[in-house]
Amino acid sequence: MDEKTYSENSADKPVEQPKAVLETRQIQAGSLKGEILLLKDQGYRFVTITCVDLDQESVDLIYTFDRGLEMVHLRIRQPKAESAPSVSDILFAAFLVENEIQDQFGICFDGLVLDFQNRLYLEEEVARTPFCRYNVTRNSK
Amino acid sequence: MSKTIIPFGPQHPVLPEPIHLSLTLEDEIVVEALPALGYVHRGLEKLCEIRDINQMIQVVERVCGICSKIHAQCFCLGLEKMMNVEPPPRAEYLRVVWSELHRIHSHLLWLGLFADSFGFEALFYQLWKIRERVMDINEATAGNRVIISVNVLGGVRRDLSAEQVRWITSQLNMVEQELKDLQSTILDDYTIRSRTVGKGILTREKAYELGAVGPTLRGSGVAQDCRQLGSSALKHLEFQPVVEQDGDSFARNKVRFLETLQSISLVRQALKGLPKGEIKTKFKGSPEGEAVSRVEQPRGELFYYFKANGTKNLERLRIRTPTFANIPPLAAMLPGIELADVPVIVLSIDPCISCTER
Amino acid sequence: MFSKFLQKCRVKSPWVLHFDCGSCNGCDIETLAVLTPVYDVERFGIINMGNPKHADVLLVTGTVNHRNKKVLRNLYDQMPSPKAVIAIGACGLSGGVFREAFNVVGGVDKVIPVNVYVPGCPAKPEAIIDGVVRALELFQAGPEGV
Amino acid sequence: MFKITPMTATVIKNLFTRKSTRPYPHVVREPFELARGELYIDINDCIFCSICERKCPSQCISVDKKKGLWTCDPFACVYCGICMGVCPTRCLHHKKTWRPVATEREMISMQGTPPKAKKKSSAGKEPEGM
Amino acid sequence: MNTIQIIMALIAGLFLAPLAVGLITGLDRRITARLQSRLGPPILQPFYDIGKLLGKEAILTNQWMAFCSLAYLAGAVISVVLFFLQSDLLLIFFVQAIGSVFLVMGALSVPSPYSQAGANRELLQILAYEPLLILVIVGIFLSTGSFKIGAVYAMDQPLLFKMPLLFLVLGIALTIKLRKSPFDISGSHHAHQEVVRGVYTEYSGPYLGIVEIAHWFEIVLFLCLISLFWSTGVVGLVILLGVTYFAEILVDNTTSRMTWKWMIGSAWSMGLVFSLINLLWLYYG
Repeated sequence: MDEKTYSENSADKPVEQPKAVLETRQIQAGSLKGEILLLKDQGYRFVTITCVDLDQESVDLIYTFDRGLEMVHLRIRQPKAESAPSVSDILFAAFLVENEIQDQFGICFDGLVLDFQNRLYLEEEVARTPFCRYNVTRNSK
Repeated sequence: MSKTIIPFGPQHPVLPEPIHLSLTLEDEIVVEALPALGYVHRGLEKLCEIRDINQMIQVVERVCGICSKIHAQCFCLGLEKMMNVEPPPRAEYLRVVWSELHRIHSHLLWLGLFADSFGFEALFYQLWKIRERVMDINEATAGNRVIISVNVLGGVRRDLSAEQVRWITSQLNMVEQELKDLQSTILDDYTIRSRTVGKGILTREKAYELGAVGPTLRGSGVAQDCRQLGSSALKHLEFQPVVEQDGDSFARNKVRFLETLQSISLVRQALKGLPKGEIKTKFKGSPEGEAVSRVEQPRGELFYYFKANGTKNLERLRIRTPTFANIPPLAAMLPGIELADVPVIVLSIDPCISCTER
Repeated sequence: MFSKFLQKCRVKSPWVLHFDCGSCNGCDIETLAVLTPVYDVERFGIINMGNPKHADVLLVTGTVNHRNKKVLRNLYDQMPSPKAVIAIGACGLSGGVFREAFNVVGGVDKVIPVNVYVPGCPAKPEAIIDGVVRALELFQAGPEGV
Repeated sequence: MFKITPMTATVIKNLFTRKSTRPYPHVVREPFELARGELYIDINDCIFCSICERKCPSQCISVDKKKGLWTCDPFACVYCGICMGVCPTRCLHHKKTWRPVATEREMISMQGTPPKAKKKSSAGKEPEGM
Repeated sequence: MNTIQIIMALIAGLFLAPLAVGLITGLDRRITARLQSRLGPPILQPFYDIGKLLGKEAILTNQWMAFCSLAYLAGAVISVVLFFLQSDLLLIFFVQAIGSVFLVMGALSVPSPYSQAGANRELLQILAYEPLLILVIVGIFLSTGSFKIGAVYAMDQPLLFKMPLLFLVLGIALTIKLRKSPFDISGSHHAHQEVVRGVYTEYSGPYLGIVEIAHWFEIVLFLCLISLFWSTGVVGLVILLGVTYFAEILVDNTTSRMTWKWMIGSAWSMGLVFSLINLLWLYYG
């Protein structure tokens, strides 16, 4: 009962489970700002950044943009030891989410326009990059 | 000129929620507003690692009590997309009924709080009185007033009987009538207009660029509403986003008021077209891969990102809530206004801090 | 005689202070709903005060996290006695669904003493009224009761 | 255009119509048929399968199969009704009314008879351990 | 006036008047609740509130606040007593004004930002209604030829007929003093405020009780001023007071709170225009 479904009486017809794929465009950290400016020119606007913990060394940063309800995702692979480029200077709206990632994953963003210094959400006693499963050291600034 | 720093929050009577703004004032004029968050942060995205996907529905419902149903729906839509599960048509219609009911109660709640922010208590009480009818509908059909927990993966948990459908329709007629009685107050009253018109202006370009969503965006003249995507049964229903051009607090107020009436019409349409049949699709297996989903909350566009690895627990869940997106526009609106207008403008984006911080 | 009158006044005029300690809003809006016409707790003389210095009863909703526990403590200390604390909802009682989240202290009573617990998720307005009435019974019992 | 005080009609109407206040707690309204209130268990029917324990989103139920003890922390229960739905013997229910307020922390623990191998005897029920 | 009359006036001013205002306030809350489709608190609620406040623990930020609250009370009480002793209107006016200023001084003595902002606004409120009061008193002088209250009672027809516009002006001042919408700027009974409880924020426990009682005395004074407009008969006086107070409640419930700029602008422009017309009419009429 517990291993497969939640449904109350589990008489089921199994459905094939294909792996869901999110269409993203892998780019290099260096070309990030250029790509964003390009998208901005085309009328795209910023939605959010998603940070996904991958392994000991790196995380994925997925930048999501939107134009008329159609979405574009850019993905960069960010080593944990290095600082990520902040895009808050060209996209002011990104400052909040970058601070959040700083809090939760310990990634540092270079050139944040409004830097909460890892204290956006968390107090001293719990500020231990809680969202990292593989790595719990914080980059000191 | 002397500068004073006034803390707005974290405990403030106008705002039931703890957001903290440090307002730097020069003679009651705000020159700088710095938001400080973290008073509601729970870190519940992290819970996806110890709760399985079915339990997570209950958890994401509690991201925000006011739009709980819609959070759960967004979560379910995303996972259903990942697992190729199609909910039965009746379930899709029922989802629309409950989400629009949630929107009605949320908007009424907000309109009331907004009235309260400029000290119009009688209007606040009147709107919350109307809202109680919607809460009764929620409780009668779903079993709980606020967090109604009707969504499950693949459908809904509760069904509506024909008698309940009739009862809901009659209750909604009353809600609509009572709201229309208040229309001239909300839209034409001199004191309300003088407190809201021209306050907290967000131009169309600024709103679009700063990533405003929901009524904040639509009040600035951008016709973008995730319901246009036609998820659930919305594709079968008649729907046009409500847009106002002025971009001030009054425009946002008007958008929300008109949306309330629109939602009543959507519930009516959905109840009328309610198909017969099952309310849940059965399925097996666990999700794998990545997906995003988004729906329109009362406060704006809600965005979920999922990453799963084929187990019952998600690997990463990320929730971008509408207020999170509306805070940068708010920070841009505040400088240059009077202290007396701060609550009005802060409330005009309909801040939901527990959404923002999760 | 006079102290009896004061006692009665204390029961008849509880001003409440509501503090959201990280709740999901569910309990908050129910707490606000008890002030509105349908439940109208002003019948009992209850007024929602925004100011801890004027409040007699503290209504706390939410999980309590590491940042707002200081605010909670501070608000509690600012209230002149006699005072009562009511914790509302599963989160305020134990942390609810979020008990295991990393930033959650879990329960109001880990920070300040709680007099009445109102269970529910969210607690129904009627239950909140019950809670306030129960707290008033404590006032009735005298300052030692609180 | 704007009007001076359109609210006047509404408030005057309120003055002369019935007030909408429900006089709770003096008059208690009939709860709705499907309302999810306090959780309780028919311990006689419980087979101590622990499904409720595993499915509970709040992890507030614990089942001790050996001792036949079903415990629920009512202060952590979120009244979602999941356990009720998954229970194979339908022995979990929600009352229609909410759980009363309390001044002390308390647990609901119900003592039943754990299922013997194969044979299920009628279990003795003890009052709720308040 | 003989001794018995003076004692009677003192009893009326010191005990009966505040009791009456307490009841009126209770009735006010009840009617307000009904206008909002609610049941509302018991009529005696204001007394319970005061009683509770007096019985609470006294936490003081500084001694100055205690002094200020008492001075505020003294100012209000003396002005009411002077009124009942049928003294000079101008004297009453100045005593009352000094009392109100003490409330502000107490609030200003604390560094709390809400208290400061509330105190600023309270000053602006005083600034808004005091000139109006002066104009009304000048009107009374023009129609009776004296600043003495006794002169009003000596008239054979109600003042209302002579100065209807000045009555409206006094109505504006009353709305400000009662802290009702649209003028509930510096603090209100219901704490739904951008400055929390504004000028009251830092007064707590028994001192808040004292401030509330002082406020009652101020309301007494204003209601007394209104009663001057129908000095010829008790029935007419009660009706006038009832109608005025109900109008206040109605205005409170049908408007939103405005800003202090609007308050000063509207109170002064409306007040000045109305009183000017009325005064000219009195002068040349």
